[in-house]
Amino acid sequence: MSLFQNLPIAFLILSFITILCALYVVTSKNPVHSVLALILTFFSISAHYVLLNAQFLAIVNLMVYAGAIMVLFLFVLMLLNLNKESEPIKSNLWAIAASISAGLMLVVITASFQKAGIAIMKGNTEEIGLVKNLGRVLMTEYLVPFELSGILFIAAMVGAVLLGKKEKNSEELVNLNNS
Amino acid sequence: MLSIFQNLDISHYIYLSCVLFSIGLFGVLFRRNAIVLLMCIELMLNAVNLLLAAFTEYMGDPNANGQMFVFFIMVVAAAEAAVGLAIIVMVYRNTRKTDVSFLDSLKD
Amino acid sequence: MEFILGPILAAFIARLLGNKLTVAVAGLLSLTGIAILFVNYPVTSLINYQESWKTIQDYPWLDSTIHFTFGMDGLTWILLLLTNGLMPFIVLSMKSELPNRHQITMLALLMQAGLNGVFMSKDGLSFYIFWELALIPIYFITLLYSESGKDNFKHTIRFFIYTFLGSLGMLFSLIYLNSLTESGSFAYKELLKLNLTYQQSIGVSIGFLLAFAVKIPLFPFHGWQANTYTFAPAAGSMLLSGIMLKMGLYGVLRWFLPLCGETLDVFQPYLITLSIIGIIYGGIIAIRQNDMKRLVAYSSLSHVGLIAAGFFTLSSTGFSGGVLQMIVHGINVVGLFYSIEIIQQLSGRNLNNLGGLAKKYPVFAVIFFFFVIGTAAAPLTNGFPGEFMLLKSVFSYHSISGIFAGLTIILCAVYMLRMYQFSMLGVEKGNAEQKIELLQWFPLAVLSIFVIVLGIFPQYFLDIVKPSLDQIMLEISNAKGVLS
Amino acid sequence: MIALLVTFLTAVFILFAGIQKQESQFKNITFLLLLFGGSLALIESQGIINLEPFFGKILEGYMGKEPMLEFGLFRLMAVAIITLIAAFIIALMPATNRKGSDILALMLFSLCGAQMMIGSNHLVMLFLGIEILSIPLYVLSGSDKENLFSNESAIKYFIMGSFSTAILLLGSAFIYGGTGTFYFSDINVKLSFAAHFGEFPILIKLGLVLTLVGLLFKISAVPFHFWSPDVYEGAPNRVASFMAIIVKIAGFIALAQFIQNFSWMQGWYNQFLIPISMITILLGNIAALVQKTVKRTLAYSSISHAGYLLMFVIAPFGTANMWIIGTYALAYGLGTSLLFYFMDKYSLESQTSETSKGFDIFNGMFYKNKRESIIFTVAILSVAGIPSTIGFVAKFHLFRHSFEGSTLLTIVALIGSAISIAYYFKPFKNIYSSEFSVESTTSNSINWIALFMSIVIIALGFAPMFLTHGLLQ
Amino acid sequence: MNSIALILGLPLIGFIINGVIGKQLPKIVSGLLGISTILIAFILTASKLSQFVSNESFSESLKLFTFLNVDNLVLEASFKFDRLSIWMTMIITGIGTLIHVYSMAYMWNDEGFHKFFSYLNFFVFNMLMLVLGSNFLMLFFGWEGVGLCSYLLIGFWYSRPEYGKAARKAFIMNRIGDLGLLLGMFLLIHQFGTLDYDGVIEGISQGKTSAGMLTAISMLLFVGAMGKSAQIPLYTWLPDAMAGPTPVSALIHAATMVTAGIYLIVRTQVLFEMAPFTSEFIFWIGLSTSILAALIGLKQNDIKKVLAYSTVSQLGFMFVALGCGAYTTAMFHLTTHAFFKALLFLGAGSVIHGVHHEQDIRLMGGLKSKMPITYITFLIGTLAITGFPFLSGFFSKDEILTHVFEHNKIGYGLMVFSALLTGIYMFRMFFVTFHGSYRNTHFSFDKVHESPMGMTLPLIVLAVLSLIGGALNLPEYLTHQSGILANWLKPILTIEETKHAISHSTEYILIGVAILVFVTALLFTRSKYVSNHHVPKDEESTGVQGYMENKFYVDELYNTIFVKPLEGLSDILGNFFESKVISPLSFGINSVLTKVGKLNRYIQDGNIEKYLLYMVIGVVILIGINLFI
Repeated sequence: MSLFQNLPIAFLILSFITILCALYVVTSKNPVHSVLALILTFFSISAHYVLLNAQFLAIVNLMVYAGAIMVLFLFVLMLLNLNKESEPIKSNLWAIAASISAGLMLVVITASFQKAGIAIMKGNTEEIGLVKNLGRVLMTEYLVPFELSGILFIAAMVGAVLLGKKEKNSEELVNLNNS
Repeated sequence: MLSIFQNLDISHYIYLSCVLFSIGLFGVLFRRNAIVLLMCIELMLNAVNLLLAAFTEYMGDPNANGQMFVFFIMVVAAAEAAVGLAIIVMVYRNTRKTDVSFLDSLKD
Repeated sequence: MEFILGPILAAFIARLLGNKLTVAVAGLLSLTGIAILFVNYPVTSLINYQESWKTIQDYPWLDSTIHFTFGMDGLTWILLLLTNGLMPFIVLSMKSELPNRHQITMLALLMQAGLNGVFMSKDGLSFYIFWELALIPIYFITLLYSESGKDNFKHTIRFFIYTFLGSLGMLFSLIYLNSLTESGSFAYKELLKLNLTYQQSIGVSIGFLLAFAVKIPLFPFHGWQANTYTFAPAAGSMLLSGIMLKMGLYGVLRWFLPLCGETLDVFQPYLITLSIIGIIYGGIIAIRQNDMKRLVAYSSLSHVGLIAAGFFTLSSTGFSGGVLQMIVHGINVVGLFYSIEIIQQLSGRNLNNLGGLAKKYPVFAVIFFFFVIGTAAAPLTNGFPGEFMLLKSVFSYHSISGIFAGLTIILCAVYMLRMYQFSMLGVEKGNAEQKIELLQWFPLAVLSIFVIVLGIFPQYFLDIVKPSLDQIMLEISNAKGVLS
Repeated sequence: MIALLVTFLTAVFILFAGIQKQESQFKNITFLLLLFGGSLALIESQGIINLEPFFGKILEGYMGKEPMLEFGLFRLMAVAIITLIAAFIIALMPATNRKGSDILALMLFSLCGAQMMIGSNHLVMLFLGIEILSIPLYVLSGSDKENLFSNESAIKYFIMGSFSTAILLLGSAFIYGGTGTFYFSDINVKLSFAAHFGEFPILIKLGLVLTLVGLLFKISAVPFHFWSPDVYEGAPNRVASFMAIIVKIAGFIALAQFIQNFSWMQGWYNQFLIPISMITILLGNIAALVQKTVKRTLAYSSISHAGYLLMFVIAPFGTANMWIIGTYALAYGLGTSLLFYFMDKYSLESQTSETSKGFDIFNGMFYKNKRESIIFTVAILSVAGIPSTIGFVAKFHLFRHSFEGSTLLTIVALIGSAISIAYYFKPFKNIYSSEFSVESTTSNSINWIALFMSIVIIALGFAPMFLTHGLLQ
Repeated sequence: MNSIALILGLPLIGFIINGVIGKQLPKIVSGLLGISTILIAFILTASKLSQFVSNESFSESLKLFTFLNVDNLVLEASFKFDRLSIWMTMIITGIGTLIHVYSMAYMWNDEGFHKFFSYLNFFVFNMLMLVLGSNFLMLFFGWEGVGLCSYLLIGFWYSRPEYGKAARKAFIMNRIGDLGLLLGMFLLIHQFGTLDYDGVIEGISQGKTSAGMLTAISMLLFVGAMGKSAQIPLYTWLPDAMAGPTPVSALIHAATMVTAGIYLIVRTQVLFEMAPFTSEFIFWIGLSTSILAALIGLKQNDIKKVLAYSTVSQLGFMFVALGCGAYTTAMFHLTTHAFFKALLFLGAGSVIHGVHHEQDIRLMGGLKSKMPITYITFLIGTLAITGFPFLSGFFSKDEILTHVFEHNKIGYGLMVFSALLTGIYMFRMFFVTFHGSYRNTHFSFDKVHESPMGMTLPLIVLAVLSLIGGALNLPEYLTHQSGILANWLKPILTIEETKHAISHSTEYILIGVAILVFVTALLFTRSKYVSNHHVPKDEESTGVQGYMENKFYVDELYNTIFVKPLEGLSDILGNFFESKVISPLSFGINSVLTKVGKLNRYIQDGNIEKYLLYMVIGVVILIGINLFI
């Protein structure tokens, strides 16, 4: 068990949970279960962030992903009445094809790291993930993308409204839900 | 707090991220429900996020470029999720389905 | 530049003035063009030419190295004369009642601009551009006014793609040559200076040959020809066969042979073989055609094959004969198509339904006979001297080839006389009542005069082109010397 | 930057001003404002004026680094071209009585994204630009809400787009892992440093490949082209036009800017970019041959153009040759937007008949409206690359340029051009066929903007020295 | 003004005036114009004769302009009078004048009168160019030109399709020969760098070429002669050419044009002297042609066809003479043949005119009472051709036979046989036409009339010439010196005519044989056709005779082995090869591409999941390329 002696036990456990939950996300037939598993995955990833000295990121991840995005997903699922095992099972052929493709991707990518060399520039690793440092970088070096991401949000907002708003002659959303 | 990389190699995180990414990829290929597809894509994005955070920590990047990128990915993911869900809802309104495999009327 | 902008301007004027005056515009333009030719570039100066290909105009075009450069020498001069001289006749071939006459005229004039440019261009890229420019109007002429009804799009698009693909081969070669020059220029002189290696020369040759073989057309590349000629309106057929074919031959003479001289020895036997196959093939097929236009199309294939064969012998006899025959073929084939158009207006052009027209139209029959025997290369008509020189050059190159090429004089007599007999002689069929318009006589008369004049005094024309042909010979031998 | 600002402000202005007004009222204002922005960028790109100091505070780099968003002269020119073409696309859009100008605004937001992509020097900026470009387009392609085709195209575009984004991000992460930076130039420095010692970190290689995949998806190169025919077909016509032109040009210029830093690695990336380029040209052209609807034909034609565009980067090129890309972008933009315009116009006019999508929408166009048919013909000739149009100038540069990189690719591209004639000229059958001659309903109404564009096409084709000696140098 | 220019120019002027404004001119003016141009040319030529008589090496030349000047080859449009060409010119213009006069009467009622005269003038112009040209190119011009005129005149009555066909056949067969001549000219250029007769002769004398090359050149020139002079295998056009008006047959297809081949060989005799193989070849070709044509002539019933085959046969005689190297003799026979064959044709024309355009001799008979002048002149012609002693044909034919005897004994036997056949078919025709009883039921005998003065006058002149023509070259055994013609041609014949190696006694025996042959033929035919009143009938044709009557099926043979396959090939190429090979070769790529394009449907099938899968596979391949290659 020399492999595990070098690994922190926390990393092992978290990775295990992450992968397990992720697998459940893609295999669960009930979309709601998928969402819940995904939230769990996000939680475990947040834990990873903590391990990686990215404390602020861990919090934001929980707030944005687990808190906001996933709730949105859940809400839509409920809205559309998809909280049952509605999805027809794909043929085995698809499963095989998908596994092979994903597996190949995995193999090819991981295979390439046998000779990976990575640049290292040692800084003070303990403080980089703190909000103080991040805020400084965001407001100096990343100011332009930060401001321009405003365009993204306004565009996304307008877009969501455009798609979601009721046209005069369109069918009622409520009526659909009743069916 | 000490860096986790004192007794762990970066490649472990790379492998973990790649596995997560591939699981997401598998989900994208395997699932037919548009919402679940979207979730799988979110999973892929998160794998990337994890990788970026790990790289930042491993390299000790004082500007935390990787982590900054993660923020932007989150921003975009949120926007994407909003728009994507709006599209799915719209499609559901018209077809009462969220199953992408039925959407094949556009073809050669 | 006047030969480029003039026709373009005239095209728009013709379009504006409408149906009635369109002939006047074309005629005036041609007269102006010919006048400019004779005044600015007098024949005596061409005969005593010392310079290889004098630059007369030079305009920067794309960047500092790529120019629109125009040159003038005997060869260019005589082809410009042909182009500008034939144009009014082509326009006149359309009856005044034809509603679209001004449109066709406009396109024909635009094409004239392109053709003039092709013959004058001293820069590879402008040569290519004018080459294509000449193709566009003729495409629209054949598309808009063709007779094949539903299939016309199919025929014309085939014609266009086929020739366009060939042209792209030329573009490839030009770019290839361009990439080898130090200055990145397309100028004729710069390209001539290049010393190609064997492989380079092969590549360049194939590109050029693709363009020229399709345009000429050489034997297996003639697929577009018959249908296009047959279904194009008369003006289109005349433009195609009278002038446009000459583009390919001119390209061979001016561009292909000097620029790819290094490997000519490799290609020469194959090219001559293909040309000769074309001569016999076209001749044999023409024997049994009943559509007069199709017959002339195949005869054109045969004749042009002979010209090409003469060029490929790389002898000055072949060059002189070929150039003379280019002019002569232009005159004869325009005359033939012109006559066929008149015959068609009288009573259709299917030989099975024709006959005895000579009885009602004796003068027309005589003039038509001029074109027939001119094409069949009877002595004292214009077809003879060129064909004599061409056959001689092929025979000197290889006697068996010469014998096969010589079969053309038999085959040509067979199908030309058959056409003449079935249409003009024999029992009167059909009841043509129409009169031939006064204006329609004019081209017939002028062209038939040239049938005789060129047949008796070919040397005066050869004197004009001799300096340029000698220069081309010199360049070829220079290029050949590189590898040996 | 000024163009970006103008575009954004215009978008916000019409978004709020147009809440209750009809869209058509804002079309001309938008057109003029974009024209203004584009012209400013154009003037700036000529070095006549320099507006950058006004934005210096925002754009300047941090701690001696180059700015993330930078508009050098070439990029300004590219921005100008893309803005002007967008202006023309918008001006050519049919006027609708739809209330609210949100679609127009979304287009402008998307244009902002395109401008950002062009100006980006940094992977975060590039990523953000791509997303700002894409997200409005996801919405726009579904903006015809009741139309199932439009819905389908939106969802297809969205899923595939986000999927490719994920791949691009993975690539970015790898690049970061290998070099510790997101700046294009820094990546290059690190890479050349590593290469100097004879190693080429596989991580970066992988990162570059995956990032390129993301960009290749945007310009719809094979095998990442699957979205474009379906999405173009399903999306409303004007959106399809916008996508086909703006996304492609922006995506390609971003790709070129990105890859330009690594031109010393050409031998490496050419080994997959050349085959991709060849396959894209061939597949695009061959598949376009058999399409029955005009829009799909145009979609495949735009795929083939992606292949042509890729030819620019396979040969060594520096900023000196960047203007060639500008020429091509201009030619492609002018020609294709006109094609889409006529497709849109005539499919609307013939909507009464059953088949309002096939080539028969153009039946008898020559006899209905002679002038328009001539403009259309000019546009077709330009896109097909026939001399005396700007399309030829662009293609000539392309062939000449790519010849230094790969002769085989040039030959394939030439063959592709020849094949493309077969479908570009297909409408001529309908336009000029005398079967459809109608004398009664002739009209000579003409869109002045289309006329202007066709004149530009011809003028620049005849006198390209105006481009080479003036605008683009 | 140079007399050559006048001699050449007058017919040309006549042609142009008659051709352009002939329709506006009265017929008499038009006809007289045609006659006078030739007549003046004749007189001019005759006046030149004296200079030749006084000066043995006299020659006169005319250089008009340079026709072509390429690659060190200078081809001048130049003409030359020498003893050979002036001899030919005399024949052409002399007989031409007579035939013009005859035509004026013969064609008076034809609507194409002026056209006919312009064609005739043009023919004379071309024929003069042929014989006067000082190089091969001018000869070729004339050569092709007379072919063209022949085409025009055979097809003169163009509304009859079969006439047009005959005209085309003549032109095309001539063209086949022309090709040979042309190729021979190319070889000459190749060998000697010139086409001038003088240059070529000089080149040969300098030994510029090999024997093999000389054989090749002479063979190719002979191919040209074969076509023009209707020798095997290119003789079939001449009988068909009788479709033209009869004066044309007399002028072109008997007296002048068809002898161009003999002229060519005599002109280039240096070449042929040096090529013994070709001479031998010519000998046998001439011999077999003479026999074959004579055999066919035996069974022909069309009066003009008989004469046509007779012409072919007589031309064969001339070639036999050429093959023996007896050039003077060939020229002699050419001359006498021109007299009596023109006479016979014109006589036949007169008969046809008299019996209202009936040409079948079976429908004639007993015409001697109605057409006395024609009868007598025709008799003279017949006697001349069959070799009645001391008429022109007797001397020339006898001379040929003597040369053949010397050359080849078997050949002599065959020639005698051929001469016998000549006698038989000529007398057969003569007796059936003029003796016996009139047999045509459609055209009453009363209406048969003698031809007008304009037609009979030339007949009489020619009859006189046929009678005394022999005096032009009386044999040595009679006068003990060489004949006029032999003396005349001596300066230009570079090689001495071989002296007769046979004794006078042998010659007398040969004359005896010739007379015997004549008498045999006369008696045989007289007994058959006059005494027994035999009339040839259709059903007689069985066995060999059937073959003879059907011309040995040569036309059919040519049709089967040349024409039909060519037409079939044309159909195959035009209908099958073009559409099944060339078209797919050129445009097949189109359908292939369309098929490939349709395959894309299986990929682009609208299913987004598949798209995603393909994309992933694409990514995997890209990374794979990257990693492993």
